[in-house]
Order: sequence, then structure tokens, then C-alpha cells
Amino acid sequence: MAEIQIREALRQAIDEEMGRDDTVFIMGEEVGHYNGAYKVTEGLLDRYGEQRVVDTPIAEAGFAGVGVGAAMAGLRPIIEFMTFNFSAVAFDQILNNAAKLRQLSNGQFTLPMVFRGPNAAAHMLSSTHSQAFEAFYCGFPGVKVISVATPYDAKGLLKSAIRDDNPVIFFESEVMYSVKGEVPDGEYLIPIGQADIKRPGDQVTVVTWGQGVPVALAAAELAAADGIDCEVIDLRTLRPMDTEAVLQSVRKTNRAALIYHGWPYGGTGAEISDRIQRLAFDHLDAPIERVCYEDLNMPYAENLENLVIPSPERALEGIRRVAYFNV
Amino acid sequence: MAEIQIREALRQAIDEEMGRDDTVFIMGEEVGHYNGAYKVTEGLLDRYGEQRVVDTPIAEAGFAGVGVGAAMAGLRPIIEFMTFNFSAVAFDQILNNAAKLRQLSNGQFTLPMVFRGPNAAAHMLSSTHSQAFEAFYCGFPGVKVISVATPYDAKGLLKSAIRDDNPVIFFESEVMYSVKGEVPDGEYLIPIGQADIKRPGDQVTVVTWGQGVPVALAAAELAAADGIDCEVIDLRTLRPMDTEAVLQSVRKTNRAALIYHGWPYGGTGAEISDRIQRLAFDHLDAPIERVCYEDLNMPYAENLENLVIPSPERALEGIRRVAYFNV
Amino acid sequence: MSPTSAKSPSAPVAARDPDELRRLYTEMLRIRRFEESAARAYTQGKISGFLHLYIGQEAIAVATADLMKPGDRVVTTYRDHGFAVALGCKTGACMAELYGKKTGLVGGNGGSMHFFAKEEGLWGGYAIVGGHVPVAAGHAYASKYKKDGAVTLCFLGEGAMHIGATHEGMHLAGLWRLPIVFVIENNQYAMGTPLSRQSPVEDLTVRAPSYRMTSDRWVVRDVFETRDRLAKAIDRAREESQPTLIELLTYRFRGHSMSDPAKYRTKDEVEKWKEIDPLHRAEKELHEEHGVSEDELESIDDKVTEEMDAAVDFAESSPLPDPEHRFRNHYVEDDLAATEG
Amino acid sequence: MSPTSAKSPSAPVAARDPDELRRLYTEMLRIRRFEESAARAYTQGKISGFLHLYIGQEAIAVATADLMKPGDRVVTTYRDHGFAVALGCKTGACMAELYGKKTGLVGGNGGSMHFFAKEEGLWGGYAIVGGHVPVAAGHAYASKYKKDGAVTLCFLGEGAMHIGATHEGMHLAGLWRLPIVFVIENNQYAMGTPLSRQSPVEDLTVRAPSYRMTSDRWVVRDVFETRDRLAKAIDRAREESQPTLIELLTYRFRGHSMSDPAKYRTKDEVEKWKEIDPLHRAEKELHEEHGVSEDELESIDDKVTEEMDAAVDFAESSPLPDPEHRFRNHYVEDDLAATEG
Ligand SMILES: Cc1ncc(C[n+]2csc(CCOP(=O)(O)OP(=O)(O)O)c2C)c(N)n1
Ligand SMILES: Cc1ncc(C[n+]2csc(CCOP(=O)(O)OP(=O)(O)O)c2C)c(N)n1
Ligand SMILES: [Mg+2]
Ligand SMILES: [Mg+2]
Repeated sequence: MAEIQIREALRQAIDEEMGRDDTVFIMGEEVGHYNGAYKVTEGLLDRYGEQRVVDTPIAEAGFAGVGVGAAMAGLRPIIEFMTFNFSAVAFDQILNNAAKLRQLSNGQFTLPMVFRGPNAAAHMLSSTHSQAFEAFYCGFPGVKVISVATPYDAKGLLKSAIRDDNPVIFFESEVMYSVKGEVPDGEYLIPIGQADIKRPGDQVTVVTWGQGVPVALAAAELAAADGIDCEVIDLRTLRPMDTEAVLQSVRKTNRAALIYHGWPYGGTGAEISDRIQRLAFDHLDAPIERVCYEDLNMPYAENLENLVIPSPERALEGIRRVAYFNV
Repeated sequence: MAEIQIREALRQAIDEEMGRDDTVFIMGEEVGHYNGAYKVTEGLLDRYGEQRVVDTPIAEAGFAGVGVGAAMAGLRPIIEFMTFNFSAVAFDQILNNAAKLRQLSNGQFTLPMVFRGPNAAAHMLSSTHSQAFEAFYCGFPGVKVISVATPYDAKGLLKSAIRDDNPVIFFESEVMYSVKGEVPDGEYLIPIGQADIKRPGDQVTVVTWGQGVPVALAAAELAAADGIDCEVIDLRTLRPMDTEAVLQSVRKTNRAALIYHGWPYGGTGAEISDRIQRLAFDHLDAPIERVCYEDLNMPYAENLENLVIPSPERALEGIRRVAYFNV
Repeated sequence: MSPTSAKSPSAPVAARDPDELRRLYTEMLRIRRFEESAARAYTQGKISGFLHLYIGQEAIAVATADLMKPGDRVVTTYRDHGFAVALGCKTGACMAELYGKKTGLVGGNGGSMHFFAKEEGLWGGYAIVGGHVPVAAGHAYASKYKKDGAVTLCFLGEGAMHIGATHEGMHLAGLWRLPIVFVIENNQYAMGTPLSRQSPVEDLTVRAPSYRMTSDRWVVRDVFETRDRLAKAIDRAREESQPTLIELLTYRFRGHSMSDPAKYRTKDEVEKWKEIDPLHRAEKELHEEHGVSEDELESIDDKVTEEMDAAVDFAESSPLPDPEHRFRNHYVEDDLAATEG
Repeated sequence: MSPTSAKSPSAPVAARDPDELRRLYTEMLRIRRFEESAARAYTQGKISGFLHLYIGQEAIAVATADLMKPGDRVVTTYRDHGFAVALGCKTGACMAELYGKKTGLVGGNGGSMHFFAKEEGLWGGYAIVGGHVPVAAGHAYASKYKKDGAVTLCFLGEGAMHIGATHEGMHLAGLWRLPIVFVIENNQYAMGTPLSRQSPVEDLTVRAPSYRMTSDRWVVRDVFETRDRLAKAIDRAREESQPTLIELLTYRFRGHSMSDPAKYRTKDEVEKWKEIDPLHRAEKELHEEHGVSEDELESIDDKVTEEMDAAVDFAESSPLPDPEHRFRNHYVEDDLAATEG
């Protein structure tokens, strides 16, 4: 077991997959000569050359579409968005091409490709650069959506995503690239679609993913000090969702709080809430609480940003509302 | 009171507002010389001329952005998308400009504008042309979102949207443009943010909007024949949502079914479900049911499309599950 | 614009092999009759949705299909029946797709706007204007990557030149020198909007230098000439991996789609273009220059018409897709599950 | 590219008024010193987020500001401090914005990448590449609609020329003949990518004919020359409502943002450009041609430096935004509610 950063775990995943399959290539802004805006792709250009590590002009719709076309023709593109905020200009390529071409062609075409990059708020970048896109990309069929929070999950799931024969949206976190954790020395894969219990507990089920994970774990610590024992479930895959893992925990705790980075209206948060109330109705002893972004455009000022983003303290309040409801 | 089509009601709204305020103009593909792809803007070019009824090239991001810029400079643009499916290429202009410029400029700029057009599945257009966009456009702050289902609501709400000083997304329906209904002869406005009870009842609350409304009303008829008395609430405005109207009904019926055109994952449907379970938890006698699109890309074949789209029969099943849960 | 504004001499009759011309004429006629049959079925209410006809532009698809080598790809718009027929897709399957039947080209999933036939080289009819241009560049990127020698031909309407995706796709093809040919089928209108109200310039190849592309532009009068000039661009892509931008001046004799009465143009304008309809030109030449008799021409037409009647019968007698079919082809696993039963 | 590749003679010294030059030099210096102060604060950890400096490009903002009439607008990118300073925004408010303070230019909402100062004519710093180009066209559309005689100046990096929104915005401006000037600030790099790896062509004005725009292109060596040539385009917009596309060859002496060490370019290249740094050129000319003494130059610099120190003090001593501030300015009602208390 080696202690490495999420950044390095992602690089290992890309490197190993490019090494074992020469149809895998990576394309995006500054991924090559600059070694990646966040250094995820450092060294890959030297190893694999300009045809497989491709710097692009600033044209997200263009290179996302090139990825779609290359995948249809038998390659396995990894399309990097410098951040997912910039994928908004490529939304049509993902929604109307990547997610639909297999169905439209009645299965004649396969699109083994990954769209990856940092998602959600970083630090003091204001509203255009602080958005969580899972609410948009989980909202339609035809793609899989993954969001990782540890080096182990990052490597194992990115390798699975690259080998998956479907379009996969893969969310990383700019503020978590340096987070360290243990990763096995040998090759391993983590199956897409499986949640992971990051902290066992039996009083309140806390569902989270991505940048929400460290917040949820910190909140669970605070709750423990309060005498509330939380089970923290990291979804890891948002579509398809491991609903059973969530339900199993809720059947045990009878209470659930959802803690994540993202806006409150709709999205993955509301989806989990709906599934729990529908599929574990008789088990719920309290309404499901959501702790996420306030329904606001992210301000630049640090003190304001800290209020909009879910903090462990605010998450704790949510957990307490759930724990002490009708108690 | 005159009986007119939704198409005519929308035209009257645009015509009246252009008549009373010469900063109002409409821009989009085929809105002028062609009199509108669905004839909503018929006759307006003759009345107001090319500067205020503007045919555009096929460049949705371009003319959506032009609308944003014109609004900032004091005009009141109405941007027509031939259908909202084509707004996907303008997603960035709506998400990162229309919804954020007031906040980014700290209130220096006001964006009084409307993005309007048909939304959701029409008939046999397959997956790229059959999408419901509220899940995307309700998911972020900075815009208001409206969805209409009758000539009366269409006229009253479009007039309010045009006069509103914020960006408004206004959803219409291609398959409902010819639906007729009574509209007052004199001028009237319908406030944004108010739901409307389209059918009173006291056993099951049915929440719906847009193309879901006729489905929900038909299902309520079938349910009535079954002895189930449904209250059908048409949200009309999806953001901000009239949560209180929904809660009031649920406190009375203790049961809710959501019937709408749109995908199941997240979106407005899941949002309503979450709000009800959270704010009326102790009133719920049954899990909230959702009847909407199956989680599939819309097929072209009529028999398949009819299975994916919510039918009154499928809606009735949902209502029955809700009505007979634990009974 | 008027059809004569961009002059181009056509190959001297001597060099024009009568059998070749008869073959190409027959192919053009197959497309026209297919479209006419589809239009009839639509008017009878047997086909629904949007139906965009290729009538008037047939020579382009026929010349293209005649030049394609195995592995080459056509990527086009929702106006895609002509290419499907020219590339050898079964007309029965094409018609059945319009009917939304199980036997359709894509099993009833896509309909008129979304034809795909990978084996025949039709890599798609795309319904979002401009959205297919980067995808086509991606196919060409893969060809360069795999050195498979295939050429990608990307067709788009003149109305698609103004949208961002088209610009980005062409820009990347120019930057990376991809083996691709972009062909603008300038049929003068985007729905009801003439080019003059879509663009400040009439000649769309003016864009080529900014992508460092060679360009060509001509009026589609003659299927031979069109084939010859397309061939140069295809060779440039195959031999030198150099992209080309071509603008073809052509005309659709029907409305934008079946629901468009096309009131925005004059009878006179339509007549002018009908005079140079490549299909009639070929028919006239066969008859007047190569002594093909009226009877022979009629028998060609009869055979083609028979084929299309058979296609319609096939479509009408075909079953609807199985209800379970809607669950397939979203994720690869779905189909595995499906095949596993 | 090398700074000398696009030749352009500069106005003869005779015609160059020393006081004018001193004024413009001082303005350029104000921008440079502002940016240097911001960089220092960033290095000290007092400013966070992204910080894109304008050092090297000052002459462009200064020449532009000098030409603007009331009502004219500048729309630019996230590299927006230079325009704010040149347009007369209080440097204290600008610095306070970088600090995320209540007294900031936009109340701490936007930060470095999102400066807005409507009164001063800064209609925005935009952080999504190309996203502001259609918006700028919209401002110009409104001017034509209202006949207010205002000109919109839209600045973008050379890296923004390849994205769809830029193409669409320019295309609409060309189609509708809007009173706008598009100015490409070609500082040779988009982050770490030189133009040669972004575009198949070196001269970006090659695009102008496809939008039926007049174009101009020069190396920014001299603030007078830059002002003169910009003036022609602004007049064309104001008097004839004709759009123009300008490419300015310039250079940023710092990295793309504070986090970029700019390892991708040679010292030698940077030196070449430093030789024609318009700021130093002006300083040299004032000293050598117009007899402005070292002391005088120093005292100008001292006054400018004082201003920037004061700006930093102002920023540091300013309060943070009120917590409630985050709820304002989303919908007009929010602010009404806010003002109603
Ligand atoms: C992005 C987008 N906007 C609008 C439409 C609606 N639409 C379909 S075809 C068309 C006109 C296209 O004209 P042109 O590109 O000239 O092709 P043609 O139909 O003449 O072959 C329009 C506006 C669309 N499909 N996609
Ligand atoms: C659509 C989009 N993609 C990517 C980015 C990230 N990004 C910010 S600035 C930049 C480089 C822009 O270069 P250029 O246009 O030349 O302007 P310069 O920074 O040189 O002034 C990139 C890639 C973005 N902000 N928006
Ligand atoms: Mg056309
Ligand atoms: Mg640059």
C-alpha cells in the first residue's frame, strides 16, 4: 500500500489504461505540454506522445464532439474538462450525442468514453466557476455518472470508467486533488454502481459523495461527540445509483440526512430523498434532511462562500434535526 | 370571454406587451417572415417590423447571448427557441450569463427577458426532439421558470413574464398549441409563483404542470370512476414553486402523486417529493408516487413512445398505489 | 441566388459513358421515387413526425456514394434518406423506419431524422443543426489515429454554417489536418430563411482560409461534374490527409419538411432551378444524346417504382417494435441482458 | 510569433505631444503598479482565487479608455483590472474586490474575474471564454435599436477565437451590421498553449471577410499608434454602424495567472517583447525625446505608487461583506426586499 494523492491516483489510472490499451487517449486543454491545469496528466505527453495526449484549443463542444466521433470509430477517448463549469458549452454534445447515439443507431454504435474533470466549488472563484454539475448530468439516461473522494476510489473507479463501454461522466474535485490516501500497489478495479460505507453507524444514515464526503465525515465526528452515531455512505456512483445500500442503512437507522456540494432544487439530492421516502416509507422516523449549497449564486468573498457551502457545523444541525425529530 | 387556442393566447400576450412597451422585442428562428414555426408570432412582423420581430440564423447561443446583452442595455427581449431541445447549445448563456450577471455585477445590471418555446415530447420525433428541460433550468438560482397548460394561464403568465425584471424561462407545448379555452376580453395578469387548483378534491393530491396537466385531469376522471377523489394542482410556476399550495392540499388528503412530462431522476418531480416529505412528514399516509417518462431516450415508434410517455392509465395506477397504500 | 451565378462547365458529352450515366440516373431516380412514396404515405397519415425530403439534391448523394471506398463514412443531417438509398440501404428498411416499424433501419428508434447504417457507410443522420460536425471530425481523428485510410464526408446545410459546433468542428479539422471533406449543401433556404438573411456573405467558402482548407464551389447541375470535383477533395483527404470545404449550390423542390408549404419563394425561382434539375438533365441527355428511348426510360422508372411500392408494402406489413425494445441500446449491458434473453 | 512580424510605422515624434504622452504613460503606469501590488498581495496570501494580470498589455486599455465617449462600453475577459483602472474605477474599490471586501467594485461578489462598473463604461469582465462575445453583440444591438450612438468594444484573447460563442456573436454582428469593434488581444498564449498549437493560421483577421468586417492588425508598440488605429474602427462603428475585427499583437509578461510559472516560453522570447514594451517605450521617449528628467519620471512613479499603496490600505482596512449580502442581487425583488430593510 502506498500513500498517494488523488491527483496521482487518477494519473496512475490513466497511465495504466493507456499502457494496456493503445486505443485509449486523452484530450483537453493543457493536458499535454502544460502537464495539466491541475497536473493530473503530468508526464503523460512524454510517455505517449502528441497523438494520444492531445492539447486542444478552447472549444469544449468541438473536442467533446470529437471524442464522441472517435469513440464511435473504435477509440476510447478520455475527454478532460479543465473544470466542469466549462462543459456547459458542450452540454448539447453530451445530452444529444454521447447519451443518445447508441439508442438512435439501435445499438450499431458503442461509445466507450469518459468525460472527466473537477466539479463543484473550489475556493473564491465566484459563481461561474463554482458549480456542481451532477444535477444536470444525472438527469438523463444514456450516461453513467461517478463522483470520487479518495485516492483508492479515484483510481479504481477511473480505471473501470475507462474500460466501461458506455459514456461515463467522472467528477473530481479541484480542492481535493492533494488529498492523500492508501492505494494498493497491484492493479485493482472498483465496480461502477456500488456505494461505500465510509463510516459505519446505526442512528442516522448520512448519504454523501464527492466534496461532500469530508464534510459528512467531519459532521459525523461532531455528531458522535454529541452522542449521535452516523453511518456515512459515499455513493461514489450517482447513476446508476446504489439505492439498495442506502435503503439497507435507512431500514436500520430510520433516519437520513443528505450532505453534498450542489444546489438544493432537484438533482441527485432530491432523487435520493424521493427514493428513500418511496422505498422505505414505513421505516422513516423523521423527514429526510438535505444540507447542501444555499440556493444562491456562489459569492467570491470568502466569508460569504463559507456560508453558502455546507460546513461540518451546518451539516451537524441537519443531522441533529433528523436525530431528534419527534424524540 | 372568448374561446381561443393557446397559440393565440400567447400571441395576444406578446402583441399586447409589444404594443404597450416599445423596448419589448422578439427574436428567434423563423419568428418573422415565416410567422413562427408554430405560428405563435403570426402577423407580428407586419405590425412591428424587422427590428422588433427578428429572424435569426441558426445560432441559439448567439441570439440567446444577444438577448442577454440587449436586456442589460435596457431592452426587454423575448428569445424564442424553436423548441427547447435546441436550447442545449445555449445552456452556457442561460446558466452562466442570464442567471448570474445581476449577482456578479452586484445589482448594477437588470435582465428583464424571457426565453420561451415548446418543451417536452411532441409526437414521434425521437430522443433528440422530445426532451423536457425543466429539470435543467429549475436546477440553478437566478431565473424563474414557468410552464403553462391553458390559454388563460398562457396569456396571463406570459404577460407577467415579459413585465418581470428577471430572466424567465417560459415552457409551452407543441402538442397543446391548438388547445382551446376561455380568455377574458380585457387585459389581465397572472402573478408568477402561484399554483392553480385545476380540479378540487380531497382524497389524493395530484401535482402536475405543462403537458402533464391534461394527463393528470384525465387520470383524475378515471380515478373518480374508481371512487378516488383527486385534487389536481397545476404548479404553473416551477421556480419559485408554490410549495404552500401543495402542502395545504397534502395536509388535507395525506396522499400525493406527481404526474408530469419529464425524466424521473431528480428535477422538479423529485424536488416536490422532497419538499412534501420534509414539510408534511406527519401528514403523509403513503409514499409519494411519481408518474413521468420512463428513464429512457424517447423512441420514435408510436407504440413505444406511448409506453414511455405517462398515459392517463399509467397515471391512474400511480394514483391507486397512493390511495390504497396501507388501506 | 440564381442557379447561374456560379458558372461551371460540365464534362464534354464525348467523355460521358452512356451506361455510367444510366446507372447514376437510375440511382437518382430511386431516391426521388423513394421520397415521393414517403411523401404520399405521410399525406395519407401513415407516417408522422418530421419528414425532410431530398428531392432536387439527389445528384449529391449519388455522386458521393459512387466515390466511397469501404470504410469511408458519410455523416449528414436529418435530411438523410437520399444518402441511405444511395449507399445501398434496403429501401424497405428505410421506409419501415419512417413507419416506425420493427424492421426499420434503426428498429423504429430514430425515424426519418436519425438514420444510421454503419455497414453501408452511413454514420448518421443528425437532427441538431451543426451538432454532427465535431462528431464527423472525431471519426476523421480516429482514421488518422488508426491510419485506416478512411475518409469522412460531412454534409451540412448552409444554415448550419453559423452555429458554434460547426465552427469548432471545422476549426479542429483544420488545425489537426484531418482526412475529411465538409460539404455544404446550399439549397438556398434554412426552413423559410434565404441565405441572404442568414449570412452577410453569399459565398460560404470564404471561411475556408481561416481553417487553412482548400475549397471548391459549384452549381449542382450535372452528376458527372459533381462526382469529378468531389473526387479531388476525397483524394486530398485520403492521400494527403488534408481537409476540404466545399459549397454545393443546389435546391430542394419541396418545402423544408412536409409541414412547410414553402410560400416564401416564387414559382419563377423554383422553375429556374427545375430547369437544371440534375435528374432531368440526365434523363434528357440519355434520350437526346445517347439515344435511350422513351420506352427504355419508362421501363427504368417502372422498375424503380416497383421497388418503392415493394418498400411501402414491406413497411406496411411489418410488425411494430416489441414493447421491450424501448429498454435496449441505452447501455451496452442492456443489450447483453437482451441477448441473454 | 516574433513582435516584428507585423510591421507598422509609428506616428512621427513631431506629432507627439509630450503632455499627452506623459498623461498616457502615467495611466499605463497606474495599471502596471496596480497589478504589481495585487501580485504582491496574492503572494502574501491576502488575495485568493484566480488572478490574471494585464502587465504588458496596458497600452491597449489606456488607448481605448482615451477614445471612449459617454455611453460607450467595454466588454472584456477575466483579465479585466487594466480596463477598470484605465476607465477610472477607484483603485481602492478594485483592490478591495480582489480582497473580497464589502467596499469592492462589485461588493465582493465577483472577484478578479468578474469586474463590472457600468457608470465607468466597464460592462463586464467575463470568465467563460467566448461567452461575452454574443452579449457584447447584444449591447450593440440595443444601441442600434435605441439609436443611442454608443459604441461597444469587445475584447477577447486569441484563444477565444476558436470557440463557438465567439463565432456566433461575430457572425450576428456582421449580419446585422452592429456598431461594435471586436479587439483580439493576441498575447501569444492561451494559458500554456501558443497560437501555433491553437490555430492553423497565424493571422486571425483572416476571419473578417466571412463576417463582412473590415479588419486591422498591428503590433502594440506605441500607445499613440494604437489609439489612432482603434479610433478609425470606433468611428466606423459610430458613424456608419459597421463592425470591425482587430487583432493586436501583444504580450503578457507574467504567467497566465498567478499560479502559472510560464515555463513554456524562453527568456529570450520574453526579452524580445520587453524591448517593445509600450510602457518603457513611452518612458524612454519622454526622457530622451521630450527631456523629461529622471526625477520627474520618478515623481510620477512615486505618486502612482502612493495611489496603489493607498488602494491596498483601503482594501485591507475595509470590512467583509455582511452575511445577508449573499441573498441579494439574484432577483430584483431581493434587492427591493433588502432596501425595504
Ligand atoms: C440547434 C438547432 N436549432 C434549430 C433546429 C431546427 N431546424 C431544423 S432544420 C433547420 C433549418 C436548417 O437549414 P439548413 O442548415 O440550410 O439545412 P436544410 O434543411 O436546408 O437541408 C432548423 C432551424 C435544429 N434542428 N437544431
Ligand atoms: C469555455 C472555457 N473554457 C476554458 C476556460 C479556462 N480558461 C480560462 S482563460 C483560458 C485561456 C484563454 O486564453 P486567451 O483567450 O488567449 O486569453 P488570455 O488569457 O491570453 O488573455 C482558459 C483555457 C474558460 N474560462 N472557459
Ligand atoms: Mg438549406
Ligand atoms: Mg492569449
